Amino acid sequence: MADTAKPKGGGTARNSGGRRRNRSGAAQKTADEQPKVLLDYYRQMLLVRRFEERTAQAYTQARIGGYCHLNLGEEATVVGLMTALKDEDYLFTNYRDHGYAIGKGMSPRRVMAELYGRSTGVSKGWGGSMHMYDTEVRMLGGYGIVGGQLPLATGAALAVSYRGGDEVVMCQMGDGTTNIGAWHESLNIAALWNLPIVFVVINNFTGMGTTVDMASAEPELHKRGSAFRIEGVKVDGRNVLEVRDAAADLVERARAEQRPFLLEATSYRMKGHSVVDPAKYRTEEQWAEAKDEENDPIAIFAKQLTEAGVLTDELREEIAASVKEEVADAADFAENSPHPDVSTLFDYTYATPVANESRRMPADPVFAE
Amino acid sequence: MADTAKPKGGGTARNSGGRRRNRSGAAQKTADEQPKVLLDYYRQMLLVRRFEERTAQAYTQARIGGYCHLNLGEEATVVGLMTALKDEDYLFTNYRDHGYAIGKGMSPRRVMAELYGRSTGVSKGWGGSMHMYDTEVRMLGGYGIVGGQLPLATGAALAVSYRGGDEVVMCQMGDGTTNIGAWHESLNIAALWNLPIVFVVINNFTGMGTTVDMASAEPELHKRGSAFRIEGVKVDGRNVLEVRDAAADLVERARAEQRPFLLEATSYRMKGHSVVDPAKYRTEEQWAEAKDEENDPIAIFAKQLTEAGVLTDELREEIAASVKEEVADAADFAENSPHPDVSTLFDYTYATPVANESRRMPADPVFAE
Amino acid sequence: MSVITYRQALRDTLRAEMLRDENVFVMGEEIGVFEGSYKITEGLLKEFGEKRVRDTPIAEEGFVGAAVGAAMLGLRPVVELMTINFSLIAIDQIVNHAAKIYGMFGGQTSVPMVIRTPGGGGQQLGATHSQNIELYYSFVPGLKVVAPSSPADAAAMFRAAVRDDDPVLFLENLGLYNTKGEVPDGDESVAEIGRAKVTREGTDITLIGYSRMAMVAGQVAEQLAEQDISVEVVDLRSLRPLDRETVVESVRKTNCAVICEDDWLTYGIGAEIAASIQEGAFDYLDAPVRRVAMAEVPMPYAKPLETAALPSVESITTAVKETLDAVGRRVG
Amino acid sequence: MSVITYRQALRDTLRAEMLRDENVFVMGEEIGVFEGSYKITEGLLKEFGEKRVRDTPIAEEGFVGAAVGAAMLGLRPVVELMTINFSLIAIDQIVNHAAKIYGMFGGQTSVPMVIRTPGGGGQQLGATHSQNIELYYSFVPGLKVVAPSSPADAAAMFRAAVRDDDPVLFLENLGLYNTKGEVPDGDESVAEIGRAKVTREGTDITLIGYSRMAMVAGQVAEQLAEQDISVEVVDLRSLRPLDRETVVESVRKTNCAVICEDDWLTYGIGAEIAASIQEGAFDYLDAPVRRVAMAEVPMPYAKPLETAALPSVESITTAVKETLDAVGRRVG
Ligand SMILES: Cc1ncc(C[n+]2csc(CCOP(=O)(O)OP(=O)(O)O)c2C)c(N)n1
Ligand SMILES: Cc1ncc(C[n+]2csc(CCOP(=O)(O)OP(=O)(O)O)c2C)c(N)n1
Ligand SMILES: [Mg+2]
Ligand SMILES: [Mg+2]
Repeated sequence: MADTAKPKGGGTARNSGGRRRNRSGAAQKTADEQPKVLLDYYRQMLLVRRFEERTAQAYTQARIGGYCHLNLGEEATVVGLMTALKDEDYLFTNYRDHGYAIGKGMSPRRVMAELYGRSTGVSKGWGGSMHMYDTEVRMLGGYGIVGGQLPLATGAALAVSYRGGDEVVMCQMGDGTTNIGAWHESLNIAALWNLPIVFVVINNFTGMGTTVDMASAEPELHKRGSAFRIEGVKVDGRNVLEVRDAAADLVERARAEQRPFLLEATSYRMKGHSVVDPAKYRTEEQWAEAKDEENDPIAIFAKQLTEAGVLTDELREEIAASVKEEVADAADFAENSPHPDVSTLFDYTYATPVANESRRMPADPVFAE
Repeated sequence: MADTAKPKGGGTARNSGGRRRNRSGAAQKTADEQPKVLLDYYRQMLLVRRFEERTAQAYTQARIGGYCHLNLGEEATVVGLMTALKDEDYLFTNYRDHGYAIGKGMSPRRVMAELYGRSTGVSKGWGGSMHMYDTEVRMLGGYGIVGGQLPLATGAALAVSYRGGDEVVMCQMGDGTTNIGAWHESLNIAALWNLPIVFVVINNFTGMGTTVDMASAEPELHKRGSAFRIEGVKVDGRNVLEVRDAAADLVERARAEQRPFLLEATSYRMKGHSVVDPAKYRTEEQWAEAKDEENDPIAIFAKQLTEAGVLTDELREEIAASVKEEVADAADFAENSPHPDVSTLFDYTYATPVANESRRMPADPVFAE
Repeated sequence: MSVITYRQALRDTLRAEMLRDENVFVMGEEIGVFEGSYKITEGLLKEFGEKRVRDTPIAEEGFVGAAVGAAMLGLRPVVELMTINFSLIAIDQIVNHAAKIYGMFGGQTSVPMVIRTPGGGGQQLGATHSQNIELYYSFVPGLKVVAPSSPADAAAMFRAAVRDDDPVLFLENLGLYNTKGEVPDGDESVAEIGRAKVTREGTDITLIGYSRMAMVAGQVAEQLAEQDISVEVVDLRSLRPLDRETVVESVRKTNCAVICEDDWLTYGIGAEIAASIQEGAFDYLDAPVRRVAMAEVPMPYAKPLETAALPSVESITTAVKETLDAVGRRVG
Repeated sequence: MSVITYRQALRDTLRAEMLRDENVFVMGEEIGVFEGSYKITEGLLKEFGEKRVRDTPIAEEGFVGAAVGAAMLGLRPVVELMTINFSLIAIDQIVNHAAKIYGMFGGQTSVPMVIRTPGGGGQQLGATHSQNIELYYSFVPGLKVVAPSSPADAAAMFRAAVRDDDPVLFLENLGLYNTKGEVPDGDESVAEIGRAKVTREGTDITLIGYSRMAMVAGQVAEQLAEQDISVEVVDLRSLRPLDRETVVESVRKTNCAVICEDDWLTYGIGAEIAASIQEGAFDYLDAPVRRVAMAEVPMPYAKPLETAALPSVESITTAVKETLDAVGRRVG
């Protein structure tokens, strides 16, 4: 999947659907792209949507524990960003990471298994929802400490630069994260040391319940790069192609120019902060916005594709069915996977074994006989 | 001393000295001020200079211990800033704080006694060089952790605002401090909550040996307020009147408009980072700059005042003698003050006594008989 | 007497303190509009307004430090840190500033503030969100650390914390919020910080805990009573200052002790308790003091692993019985 | 054999490791142009250039975290934190990230990095700059913490730390940098992390220390030898993992022990040592394990107060003699 999704070269539109009314230029743009690519984006977005819906359901059924934050409403952003990266590029995200994990190339099965805490999960069941990680696809982790991933991603970019490598690091975060010290220190270091990294702020207008206006003295978040002479770009996160183009542009510039960039993508969080949050604090207006079809990236893209003649009813059903099956398969896989064995409890404390490591269970005395 | 130093109203120049060649307009400006005020600034600057020289000497004689950072070269900045504050305004600084302590109104005697670690010191000998503090004059501390004073000062401004008070908080720091997370979090909070605070960056072009260019991706430090929509102003820290005017303007705007401002004052650190640092890392050019008479705020001001006819040779000697005496008196006072008694060791751990506080000396058993 | 939850006791007391003293205000992430991650501040924004219920940006160092600064000018901020794990972002302001300002400046300015924050594992929150690091604060002279285990104590100790002129870390626990207990109606009592409490008398063995583990210790004692084992339970309540006397007095009576804690064993809170007992009750001890604590791993997410890593009624019971065996006093 | 300073041993070994492996590089504040606050990195910028000797902004969280990220990609950063006090700014990256990444992601990526940092009081640096908070790191599974007390150990343990695939906090001490000791010429030995060492054999009492206090313990033993008191000195060397066996074995022989440490007593490193001894050598102990540690105050600046607050040869000697008295084995 990951491969066709990469934005390698444009390709000409092969669809014969006539060009319709085109408010934003989106349909025009759509018409210029390869239907195969477009449909793949659509499918990926739908996959994230259905995957997250299934996740919410599994959470309610207590198959999933802990905190659980969904990408519902952010599908265009997720897919747009992920398609802008090459396979060899690295990704760090926050805890709202399921979609990114899949988008970067992890199998939905193993992502769901991680959510279920099974040993077949991408992090062997040690990480859970907030901590998807897979060296293979170079997603170097979802992180639960707000801002924690920023210094790490900066350091990964330092390693790339140290070695003279050609990779770019993408570091995703939320709007609320631009207010924490790690933001400042990381962007400053990245700029000083000319590191190939793109910081991406998903602006869903809110931390948990705290709005951007309440939290950021400069609410135009892409402008905050000014304190480091980092160029910032803002993009409409509801539109997958716009996100992809803006991200690809910055990723390639980071690669070519060896310096950091900042991308802000606005999105609507469709649900509460996490699965358990009813978001009672949302005003009616905010709810209306979040639920508005006009803000639903999948509805938007489906409309574009339909108008461009790329997406037919038939295709839509076909894709829906295949996505449904893939998600069901992932859930089955997770459900039928083994729990990690308690005997593995001490397997991952250290990579290099040393003398006198503690392997004591709670009831054990300190000195075993 | 503190009172006449306050920039309350302009007053007309009473000196009859003719207006001379005037490259920068400084002489003109000087001529418009009250000689008494100007001479007081001059005296204060000289006091800081001689005080710090005495401090260095006492350190070499092992009368002073720990780390010891001097204001040599920054006298115009120190005095300019302090004269911009009202008595009721609050001050927080970093560890390079002796001059500020005196400028805000502490007696040089008690500042020197603090350096000597005597119980007559402003912090009773508990703080030392980096930790001058005096509730009376509302200097709420020099702080040794880089950036540590920023959240505190922000909180003090919050308290002022909470109570609807009329005070302003000034928060001094060095250029290197603009790269730490606390900077970002504090300025953001101050701007969000409309707090009456002026953040002042003393840009002496270097942290310890690390230059501004090596440390700050936006080396024009006053521009870094942009990430918080905080207005920033840059001023030549060699010129006491310019510093005073710029600072007074921002302090009064912070008071009137109830919002934060940022002031950058460039200065030359005449010596190493601390008394023990020979600053071998400085290039010849950097040394030349730091030692250049043209960058020496006292030489500059003396020249201005002389040209304006305010400072005569006679006055100069008179002031020099009186400053010399004041510094000698401070050192005598310190030298003859008692060391804190060991019986006071447990007096300042807690303000509210509670049960089971530890008062154990190192050799004591945990359970006293 | 009313039976209310720990959460309710906290919320009611916080509200009452805000009504009592207008210098008391609350700040933290998501405490206003969101009404608190764990709903301790529910309804307070509506009642007291934005001035006194202040939503902060995600900037723990900044807003904790701002609270310290505000306290220096005489306000009495109550800061909520969403969980103790996030306190690591703010720890410099707590340890190097809040705890130091009174002493470092020769006693000129006190820092009357409270930092409320829950610890607790067992919620499948993973390695970074399941830590019990109260040790970091309990270690520091200049701070006070309290860790109530019951609704009544939560209320009385919260009052004490708010009215104290020093910075107090008030440790809560995710696993305690929904637990219930009796609180005397109209209670206005102010607990004495620095005092442990014997919450259950017994003669065979002393079982020591704090916060949630003090509650669990009570459950263990309850169960063992059915087997005719008489367990004395000591709830430390205050981690700094630490009330060694109460602990040692109990051990002098029972002659043996087990400590249960949900932080890691090595260097954990229990280490000090065990060290203190052997110093204070050396001649009375019939067996080594045992500790039951978390396995020394980054907490795994998967439920079976998490469960295995944490102390439980079962593992504590085992340690108690083995200790009684060791002293030859095993009943049944 | 050469006699060199602890500083020299560190610098030479660091340099040799950089020559050996080009993935090893150093970063930190003022380590390049300034050549290090305590000159451990003297000359390295000139020799290795900016790529491998990287001056950072004052941004401990940022650059420590960047080192973690670089280590995730296989580099082997050696980070200098100017003093351990400033590590509090970076502790979230150390405890919540460096220590967690290997376990939290199921063992996929190790974090091979070293954080070098000195502790130490007694330099009149005041409350915020005189702390010994190695406890904070020693408490955390996923980290390794070593604390050599001699030049030879500094070299051999530094080699071990750099070559280890886990994050290692390498504790130095301001009071050790100028101390001298023998280091075998051309020594390439790699110490085993997790092993304590009996640095002096004795029969009357076990005296335990680490870092600078292990050196001081040696001095105490030396002096007491003149009074015919035979002190066995155990240098812990590794605080995590902790080598309880070596400590306990010694106490089983001497039947009593004193711990000296320059952190605060309550919850300090010595608490775990005492707790472990009473568990592992219960039947061998003739007197309570005593601890000599810093008075529990924010460290005052004034010299007489600072001196009084810190453990010393005298106070340790007192505790040793009182313990020997208690077991009725006092000589002289
Ligand atoms: C350091 C830290 N502080 C607080 C939290 C609790 N927390 C988790 S998510 C969150 C809001 C983050 O908002 P944002 O960055 O906008 O991301 P979003 O959830 O909207 O995607 C908070 C406060 C945390 N995990 N880490
Ligand atoms: C958090 C922290 N990191 C490092 C240090 C060590 N340190 C003390 S002063 C200093 C340089 C500060 O430079 P700047 O802010 O420009 O102030 P200046 O000394 O030039 O006045 C450093 C790195 C510290 N005290 N605190
Ligand atoms: Mg958000
Ligand atoms: Mg500077």
